[in-house]
Amino acid sequence: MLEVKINDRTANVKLLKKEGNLVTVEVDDRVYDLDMVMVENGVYSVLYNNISYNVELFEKSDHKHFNVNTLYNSYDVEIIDAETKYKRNRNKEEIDDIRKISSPMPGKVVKILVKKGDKVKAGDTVVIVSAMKMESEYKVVKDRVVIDVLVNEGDTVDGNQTLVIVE
Amino acid sequence: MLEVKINDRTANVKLLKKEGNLVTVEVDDRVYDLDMVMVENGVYSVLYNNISYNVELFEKSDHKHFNVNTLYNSYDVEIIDAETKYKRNRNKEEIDDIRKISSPMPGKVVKILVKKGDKVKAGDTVVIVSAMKMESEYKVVKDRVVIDVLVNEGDTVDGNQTLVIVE
Amino acid sequence: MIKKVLIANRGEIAIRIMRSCRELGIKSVAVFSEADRRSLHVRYADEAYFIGQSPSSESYLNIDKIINVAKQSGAEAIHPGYGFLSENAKFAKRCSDEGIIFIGPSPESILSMGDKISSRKKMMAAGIPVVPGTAEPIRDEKTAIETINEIGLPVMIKASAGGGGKGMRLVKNSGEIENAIRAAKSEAMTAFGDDAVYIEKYIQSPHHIEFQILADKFGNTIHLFERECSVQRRHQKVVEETPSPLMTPELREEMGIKAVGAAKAVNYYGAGTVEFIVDENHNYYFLEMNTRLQVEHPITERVVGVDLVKQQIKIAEGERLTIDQDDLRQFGHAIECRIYAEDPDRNFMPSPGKVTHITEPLGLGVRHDGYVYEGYEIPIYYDPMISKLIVWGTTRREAIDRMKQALYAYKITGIKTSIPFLAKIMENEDFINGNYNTHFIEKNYDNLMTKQPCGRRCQDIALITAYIHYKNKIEKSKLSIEKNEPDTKWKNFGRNKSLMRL
Amino acid sequence: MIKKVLIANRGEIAIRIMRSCRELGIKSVAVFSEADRRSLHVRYADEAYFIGQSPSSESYLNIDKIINVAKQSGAEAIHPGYGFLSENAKFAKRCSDEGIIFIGPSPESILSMGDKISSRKKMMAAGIPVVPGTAEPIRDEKTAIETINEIGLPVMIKASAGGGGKGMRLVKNSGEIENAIRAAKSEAMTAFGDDAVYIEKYIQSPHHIEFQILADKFGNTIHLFERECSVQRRHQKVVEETPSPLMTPELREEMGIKAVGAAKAVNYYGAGTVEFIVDENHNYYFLEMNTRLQVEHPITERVVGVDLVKQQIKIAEGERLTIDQDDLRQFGHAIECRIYAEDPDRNFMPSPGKVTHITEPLGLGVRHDGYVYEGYEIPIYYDPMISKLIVWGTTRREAIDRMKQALYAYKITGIKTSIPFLAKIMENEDFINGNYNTHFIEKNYDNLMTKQPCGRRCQDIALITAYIHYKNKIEKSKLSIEKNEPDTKWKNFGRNKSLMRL
Repeated sequence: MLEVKINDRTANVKLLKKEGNLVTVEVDDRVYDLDMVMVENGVYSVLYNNISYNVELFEKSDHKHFNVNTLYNSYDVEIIDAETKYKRNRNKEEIDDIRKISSPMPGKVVKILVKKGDKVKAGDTVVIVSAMKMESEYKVVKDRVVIDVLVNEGDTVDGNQTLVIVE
Repeated sequence: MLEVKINDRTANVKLLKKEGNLVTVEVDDRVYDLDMVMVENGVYSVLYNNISYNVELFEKSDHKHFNVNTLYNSYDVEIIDAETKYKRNRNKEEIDDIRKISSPMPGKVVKILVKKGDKVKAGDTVVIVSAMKMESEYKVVKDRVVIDVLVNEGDTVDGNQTLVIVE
Repeated sequence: MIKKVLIANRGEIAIRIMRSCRELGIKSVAVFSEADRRSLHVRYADEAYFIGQSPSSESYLNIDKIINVAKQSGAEAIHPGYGFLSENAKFAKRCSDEGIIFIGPSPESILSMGDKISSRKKMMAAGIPVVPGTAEPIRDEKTAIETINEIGLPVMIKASAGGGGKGMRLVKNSGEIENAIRAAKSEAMTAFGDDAVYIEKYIQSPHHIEFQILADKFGNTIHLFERECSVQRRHQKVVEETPSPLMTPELREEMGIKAVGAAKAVNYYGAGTVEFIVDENHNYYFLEMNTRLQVEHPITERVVGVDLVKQQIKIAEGERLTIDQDDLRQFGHAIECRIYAEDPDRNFMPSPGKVTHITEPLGLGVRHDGYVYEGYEIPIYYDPMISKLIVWGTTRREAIDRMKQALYAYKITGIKTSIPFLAKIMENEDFINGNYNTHFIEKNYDNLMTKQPCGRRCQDIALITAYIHYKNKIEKSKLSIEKNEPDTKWKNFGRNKSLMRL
Repeated sequence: MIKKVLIANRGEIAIRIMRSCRELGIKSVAVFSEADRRSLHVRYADEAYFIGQSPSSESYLNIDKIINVAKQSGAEAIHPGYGFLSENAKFAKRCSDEGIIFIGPSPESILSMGDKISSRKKMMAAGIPVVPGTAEPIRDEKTAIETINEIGLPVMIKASAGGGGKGMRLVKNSGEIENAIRAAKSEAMTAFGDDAVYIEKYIQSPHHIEFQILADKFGNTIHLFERECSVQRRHQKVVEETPSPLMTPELREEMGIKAVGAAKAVNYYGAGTVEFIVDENHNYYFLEMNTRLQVEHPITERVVGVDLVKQQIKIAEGERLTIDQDDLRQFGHAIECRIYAEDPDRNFMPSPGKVTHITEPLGLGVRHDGYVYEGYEIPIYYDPMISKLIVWGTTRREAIDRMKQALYAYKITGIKTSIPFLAKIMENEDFINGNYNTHFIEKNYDNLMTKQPCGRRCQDIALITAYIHYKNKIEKSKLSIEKNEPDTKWKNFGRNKSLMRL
């Protein structure tokens, strides 16, 4: 059995049976018989009670975080395995109080408004990132101290890359 | 330097320079400066003297045989490395006289007209394979003896799978 | 009102039907065989039911299973597509017996048109021209001569027991008649032990031209003009176009009236196609009627602007046609190319297999009806047609140019397709001039099989690409061995796991 | 005759132009920046030249480099597409100086229409209605009142130094006039240190409607009817359709004549678009003229049946228009949806990245103009529009149903797109009823952002899929470790190599 987190809900999931693409899975108190085939890389065709679902998975690099799209909805799903639990405990002890500021989209760092050691106030803009002709400002939500600035103006950054660390 | 066979021609090929996607390659007596990028799995965009070519590779399972498609033509290309040369010499000694009968297309074995030990005459049909509502007959080109029949009627076979061995 | 339709088919036509259902707000139910679990029609449908093993006889042709799924899913109607059960009168009857709407004509219409001799008689009675010839075998030489004089030269004499061209004689001049009859009879006797012959008008430079029909259950019948289908290989249509380059407005009107008459003669309702053979002098003869949707229906849809599947569904629901014959006109020109998984370089041998990569043609005036996708393995059990490319242009010339462009842009790797062969047709002078009949491919075979010459440079670029690909792969593989990759993460994870004593 | 065209653009429009070139037998030359080596326009072109670093200012906007490539490649003409250099009079002039044909209007026409004040004056002189208002700032209260009475209510008072809504007052009733002027002036003074104001007619329920123009170099000018572009988000068009639900035949004819007049007033040639603002009472006012191809040109192409890029090329070659105004009519209904790489759930933040998988919508009445493909990484440097979906139907209702179906069939993973948001627009009651203006998205925002509810079952299926995927991966990884895979072949090959002492 594994815990799987979908948006804010955490469910207990258990594989009861698997024969080829026919699987029986228990999710909390419910049991599902499914015909589930990966038809393309990351795209599943799922039949449940003869209803046809197309489910697309976008797998993050750690193989445990997914963005899952069904026809109308998009979910964030996380597989909580032993490693994740272990890390979570460690995180709590060690780095609970460090905040990373990052941009969810890839882009170019247009402006950095702080330097190491600066004290910033709630609502202050720390960094501006531009992508596809649109600029986004990233702010701190509470009064903070800048621990480190990891990028330079003009740098190209990936989505979710840490740009600035505050405390 | 490697030998590369394209259809019936064997060429000597040598990589002179490589910087990212810019390569300089010598083919027999000619030198080519190319900008060559794999844009999709097995699909290359090639720029040569600013002319844009799209080249598709279909790689066989041994990674050394390719079917290569340019806009109007389709080529069989083989990389002749040391292993290939070694095997070729061995083949000559050991199995030069064994003929394998196979179907270039995958399909279903509809009829086998011979059994082990049969003597067949030039032009005799040995096996019939059907795919997509079309039947193809496979014949021997010379008088032969059937050494082995490797499939049964009704079997589904892959393309180029050996069906019958004659001598 | 129909709320749910079972589509008793697969491939592109199943998807094409589901699209119209979706636009009408109708749920679609797919059925699939063992080989088709990954097929796109299963993924595109609202519901999907497994109906048996891969050979069609055990799945797509199994009437009981399909009827069962219709009942289980609550589908009020079944669309048969083309092929499979689409012209099976027994199936149409069974649907009606079970209270399921068959989206197609009545079983009686299917039967009437299904039999060559009965349909020929019905058409003659209705005043539709058929190919002149004898209905009964002739044994007597004198009767044969009389018949030939009646029909008029040229004629074809055929052994009535015949086949394979034996006992066949083409007679063009009156001086040849007697010798030809004797030769045909003697050859027929030797080959089949029976010297009876049929005599039939020989159609020179034959065109295969068909008319699209729509008829409702109240007897309102219209035609949606013609399709020219003379580009055929082994009696299989390869390219279709509308309007036909052979057609004149007068001939179109006359043949249209006859086509409507043919449908009315069998109390036809639904969508259907009346096929004619037409010679260069614009003589036309009824060939047969296809009592279903045709593969090439999209060119009519494009030029006339009518969704034929939606019309089929509305007719099946018992609605009256809302289109008048006088409302219809042909706007521009459309061409369809059928893309087959086959290898033109190996005598058009089928080429099933895995599609490793696909780039579909897009843009102005291009319609593409297909069902394969990257990673899909085309099964060996069914028809090799994988898609249809339909283009439209304001003129025939523009449509041809657009088709060339679309074929250029259409890339499939992993399997061989007829795309290069179709591109050669679009470049052929006879085709470009609209100067062709059913002998087109035969006549132009050498031209169509000639490859665009590609010199040494072209060859060198091909071999360099394979060489660099191979080199890069070795390079990557070496790096991967050194770095102890891939799967490092998983191995580390394994270690973590054991560390944590799970 | 032009034999080779350089396309000074990228993305879908570069490919769309190349398609028409290919149909005309014209070679196409692509230019590309650092970020675009893998872009489809490079692969689709006959020739491709590198022109600089990724930011547009160093590549697609660099006039010298583009002119150099034109000369080097021997291209006789340059098509600028839209955006980038398409409305740059300096570039058009430079082309002409260098003896290269600029596929677009003259530099003079671009300049005339490029300046708001000068174009407004030219239009007034030509009898084209413009939004009534003052051309000069007003400081005096009395003059302000007189002007308002002249224009008629409602009016908008705007600080002439203004911006950000400060110093703006809407006046609907005559009793409010004096107070509003005072308030606006005082607010303007506080905010900008200047109390001068402009007064302009306030357009209630404004529609953005534009007319497509074609004009040759001999003064022949026609219009290809209107496009309704009122579905906008932050002044960016999102959905366009033709015909406009607001239009009447009389208004269409009248506005068409004015649009042609607007083009003639600046001696326009080529393809261009005259934009109007129209209120619910069918009062219309000239807004501006776009002196280039529009993003939304395909809906006109579909309904009128004219390839606008081919027309542009022919006009640039100096040919006369072969289409008469009276030949043209609108057939059916077309809608375009712009697909952006953006995340509607995160305030439409751009979403560049790698496209891991794509399924394009196909079939009857669907045109798709795009440029991304599986494995393509969308660069961060350029516009987030990745494709345009254009559908056609016999009626507006059919076109909407078809668009819904096409959006359903269109799947892209790896990046976020506006597809779900567009699907909600197609289901919106106001949109379906054709009852909308430029306030549409604002007015319907809550409705458009509401997700189709998906219960626990839907959630469970999503999480099970991720779970099974994860399980299968671990399973495979374990097997691979046990079997010492992958790369066994390569390792063995390594051994063989050393065995053979190479």
